[in-house]
Amino acid sequence: MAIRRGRGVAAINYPTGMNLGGDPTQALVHSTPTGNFMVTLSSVDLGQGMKQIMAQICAETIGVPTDRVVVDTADTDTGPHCMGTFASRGTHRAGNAVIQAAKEARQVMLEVAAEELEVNASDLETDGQGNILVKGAPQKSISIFDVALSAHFKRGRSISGRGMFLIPRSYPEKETGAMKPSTCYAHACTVAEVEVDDETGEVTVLTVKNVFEIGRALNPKMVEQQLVGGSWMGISHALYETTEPYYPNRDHGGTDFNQYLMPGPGDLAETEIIVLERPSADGPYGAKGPGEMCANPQIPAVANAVFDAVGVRIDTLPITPERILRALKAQAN
Amino acid sequence: MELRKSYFADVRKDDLHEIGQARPRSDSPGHVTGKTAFFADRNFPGMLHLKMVRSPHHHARIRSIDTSEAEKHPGVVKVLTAKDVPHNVYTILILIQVGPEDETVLADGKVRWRGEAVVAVLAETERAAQEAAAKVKVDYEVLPAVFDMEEALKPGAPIVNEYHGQNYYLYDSGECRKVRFGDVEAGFAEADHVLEQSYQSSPIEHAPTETTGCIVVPEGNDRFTCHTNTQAMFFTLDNTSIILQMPGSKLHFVGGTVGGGFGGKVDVIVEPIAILGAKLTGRPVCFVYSREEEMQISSPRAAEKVVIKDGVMKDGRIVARKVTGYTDAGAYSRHSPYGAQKGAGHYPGPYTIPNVWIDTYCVYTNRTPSSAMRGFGVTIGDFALEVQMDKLARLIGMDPLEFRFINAYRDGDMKAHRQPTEGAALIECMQEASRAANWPVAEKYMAMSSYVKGT
Amino acid sequence: MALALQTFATAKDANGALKAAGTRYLGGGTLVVRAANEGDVSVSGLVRSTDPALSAIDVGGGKVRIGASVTMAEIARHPELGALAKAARAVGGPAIRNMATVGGNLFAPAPYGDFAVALLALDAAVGTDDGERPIETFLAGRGDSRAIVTSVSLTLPRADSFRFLKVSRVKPKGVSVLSIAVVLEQAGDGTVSSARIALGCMADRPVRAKAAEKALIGRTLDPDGIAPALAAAGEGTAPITDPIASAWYRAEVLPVHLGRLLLGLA
Amino acid sequence: MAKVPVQFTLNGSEKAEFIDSGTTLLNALRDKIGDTSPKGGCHQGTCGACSVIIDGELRLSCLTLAETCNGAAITTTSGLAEGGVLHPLQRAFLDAFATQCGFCTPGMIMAAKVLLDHTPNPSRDEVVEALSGNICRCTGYEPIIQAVLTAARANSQNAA
Repeated sequence: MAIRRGRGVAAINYPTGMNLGGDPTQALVHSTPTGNFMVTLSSVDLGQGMKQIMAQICAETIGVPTDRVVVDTADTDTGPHCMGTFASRGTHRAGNAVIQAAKEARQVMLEVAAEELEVNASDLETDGQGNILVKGAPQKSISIFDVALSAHFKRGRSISGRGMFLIPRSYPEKETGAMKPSTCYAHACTVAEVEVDDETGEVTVLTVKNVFEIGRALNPKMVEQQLVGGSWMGISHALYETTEPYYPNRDHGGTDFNQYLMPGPGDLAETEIIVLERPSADGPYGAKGPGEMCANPQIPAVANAVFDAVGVRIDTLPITPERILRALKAQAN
Repeated sequence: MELRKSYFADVRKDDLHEIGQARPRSDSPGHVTGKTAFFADRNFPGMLHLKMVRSPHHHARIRSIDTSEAEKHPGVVKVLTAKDVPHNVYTILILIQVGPEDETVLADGKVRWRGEAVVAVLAETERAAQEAAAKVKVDYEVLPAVFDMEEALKPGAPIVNEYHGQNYYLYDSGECRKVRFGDVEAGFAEADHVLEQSYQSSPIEHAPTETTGCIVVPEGNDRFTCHTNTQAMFFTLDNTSIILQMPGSKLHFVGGTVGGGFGGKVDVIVEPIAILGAKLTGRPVCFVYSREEEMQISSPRAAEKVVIKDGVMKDGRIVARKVTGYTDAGAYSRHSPYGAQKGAGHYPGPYTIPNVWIDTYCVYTNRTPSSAMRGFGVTIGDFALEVQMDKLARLIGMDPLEFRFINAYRDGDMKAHRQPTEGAALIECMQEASRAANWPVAEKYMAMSSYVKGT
Repeated sequence: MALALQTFATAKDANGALKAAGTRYLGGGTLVVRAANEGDVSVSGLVRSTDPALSAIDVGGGKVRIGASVTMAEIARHPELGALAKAARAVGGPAIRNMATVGGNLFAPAPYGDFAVALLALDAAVGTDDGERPIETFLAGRGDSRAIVTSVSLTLPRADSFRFLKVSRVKPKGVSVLSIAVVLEQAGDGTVSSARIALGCMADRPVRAKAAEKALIGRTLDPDGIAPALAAAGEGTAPITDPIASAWYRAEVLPVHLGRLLLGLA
Repeated sequence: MAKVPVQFTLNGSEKAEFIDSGTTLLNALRDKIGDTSPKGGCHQGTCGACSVIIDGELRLSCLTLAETCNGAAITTTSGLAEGGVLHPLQRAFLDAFATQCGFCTPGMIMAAKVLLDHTPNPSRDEVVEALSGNICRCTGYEPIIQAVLTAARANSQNAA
């Protein structure tokens, strides 16, 4: 019996948003009479935390703390159109729509504040704490609470805005394939270290070191959630998962969580996550979509590490103990 | 997790108030107290349960369907077949002109995969619906089926789906989406080594802990509220409107609290038939996939085959790359023609290669239709590309990480699909990985930058 | 027919009710309720018994009688059943172990039924109202059995004579690639004087590796000594193919894992 | 359809209902009693989302018939917070960002609570074992394990 160790590397990029664009998302933003802000969308939070991120984006743009923003989403009677939550598009597309809507609302807010303070709107700034200040004369200020009250009951202004974000659809040229698949790309490089039992073909992933470049970590803890969970799923794809274990044979497809294999809490690799931020030109505060690409580089990194350990290439996913054992036996012969 | 702020600091503003802050998630308190309301956490008086009678065959003609015993079963309120669906065509990508309309909501005359929906039973209880479903009699004439993509593409293979007339999707560019850049054959001729390798994957399930489903409530005013865990509200609403030939103004979709999606809840499968059931019975209807259905009936990530042929120089430069990708769509298109063509835009990976040839095919077989999943069109391609990169590096006796630096794309490099590279950061990711993993590379690679070509 | 549960104070009365068509006995629910949830409409009546004897564990004289309703968790934490704890803990996760019963495990189709593999190696006797039968006989005919299993009885092994191994893909709770239970007696010189080996997943139900048992007699537990037994380990088996592993793989790794278990490496 | 009475305490309050015989505890809790904190992720006993505590033991409510719970004391995640104050485990899950979609969370918290009730200072391996019957598809488990370990530390500090 021998436990053999190996390591492998992989580097990838991933497009943000629907391939070839053409996937719009809209947002509406308005203030309540007391200066809280509602973001209205029809985008879907799948658990990745879209509602929280949209609140932070709106708050940053308006210039208020996040807890003064409420996101009302995924109701087709109230929310304007969104293509949907997929293709790493949620943060990028909806985020841009929210920024546009919030900017419009902010402009009205500043205009009302300017009337109250008897200055030009262009001379005003927000402090991020809920106040509007005159640039260079911060003692002259008004709270957003008071501005919203004034807008509603005194000046008859709607502090609101509309946002729409659309990457125009690109149509591939038939013969050359010239096209614009995406406007921005996230990046990653993963190094995986594995142990392979050369008598059983069993693989243990010891460590994965993942470096992700995601444009901007809008909320670092939530980015970490995605990246840690994605890294786990990548390893899972590499070694465990399929609905058709004997593909293309259709038999023996798993129908429950006992048969559909995924790493359990006792199978976790020591996982290191490092994040770089190169803001994208058209991302909301530079953000790209991190949710999908984070599960990709582990797969080839693990495959390459298995080769490094035992000298056999498994070019078919998943890299099961059976495939490794068959390859080892073929190699021995 | 560590944020390495030293990279790209010159192009990033870090003085923001809310962005970049690890604010607590607003939804977590609901999650930890069990108060978050998922679609199924609603209960409506008189709610009916919908169970689907599914094909036991991979490919068969339906000679007849007899629902009479099922309709008489105690507790059964309605039994639906193809003739009950106003526009019995699954229209998923028609709104963005991708199409095609190659699938029915309930099988009409034929089934093309094991598990295809044939008859919907609506009953007072799940048990009654299950019992009645067992009493539906469908007379099938079993037809030859094909499961292997290579077999499916051979002349004389059983035709999976008559809509297409052949077992592949026909793009405007022909049988595949093509990218042609430079002269790939000249590249192979010039190369010191040529390596052609084939990679394969099997279908993968999203396996969200919450299965796909919806609850539809008739509002009494000709409107229907559909509580759903779809990933795309209007996508679903608009498709339902077409299928049911019903103005979209009659439909109200509520969702956005989803127990995991990963791409698996993009197909518009459960909502149209559940709304039809609610319309025809006047009762609330619940249609939620069982775990077995989620695992074997809901669309998986497609199996893919990727063939990569590379020409590489001894000094590490890849001078030609030819990729042929096959996406196993199963019996119907759903999102697969889109996914296969997304692959064409992704190859040859984040590397600058002067001569590239890409063909991506969307192939039909008699299996569960595949569709979108996290990394759609790219995940399996990246597996193939990055294993191939490892093989190439070893072939020329070069460190695999250094080999990638030599070929990594940088700002301004022209990609095969003729877009200049912008915002590249692959090199910096590899530099940081080199440090984090204690995998040293030559100093010249650590000195490289995505910003400017040439160091 | 809707599902209905009938509860009886004695196993005898429950046995009577089980004679009706479409009935099944409800133990911990992990098999029967699951089947009903999954749409198995062939069962419309569930029968159970609250007979205290079914939940009793009686230890004495080196023997134990375990009521059929005793759960895996109860066995795993019982101070006098330490020898069986590892096998009991091999079943499911914590919640399943609080529900899954000894009686139910005897009926669990492969890849389930790891505890029954242990019971087979331990030569347990399976009790019904009709008396006791050797577990091997019981397992061979378990599909035809209508009588409620009331107990299993066995001689408790010395801790060092009983070894158990479950191999799974997912840790710590995955279903079996295979499971192996071994009861060994060694003579003073270290040679094996008796051996009983049971295997899980090497057929649709637990089976003995009789050829391997025979090949161990008189041998020492070292790589050379066990080699003939490993070579014979697969004799008479028909491993299952399922989503976890193929029959080929199970057959290939059986000798590897049996070897590790015998050499104390597992 | 035969109705049978069931009576038990749920999070300390008495519940009595007439239900259809054969109804699972999961369905009884969700559809009859209105406690939707246990989730139906599989109805097979393979995901753990429906986990509840019955008389101090972790059980799967999807495989438990409600009528077998007469007289039992049942705890669900919806009953953990007292007077609006989160249970230490709930607090730890929040602080550790251990929830994403949240569907597995109530079941995870039940499994963790039973562990800490019996083993106030668990090792990592004990936490892993305690959570092993509960599937999470989002987090990769590590944040959940960390949350449980953190809650245990908070417990032992409070006790000290």
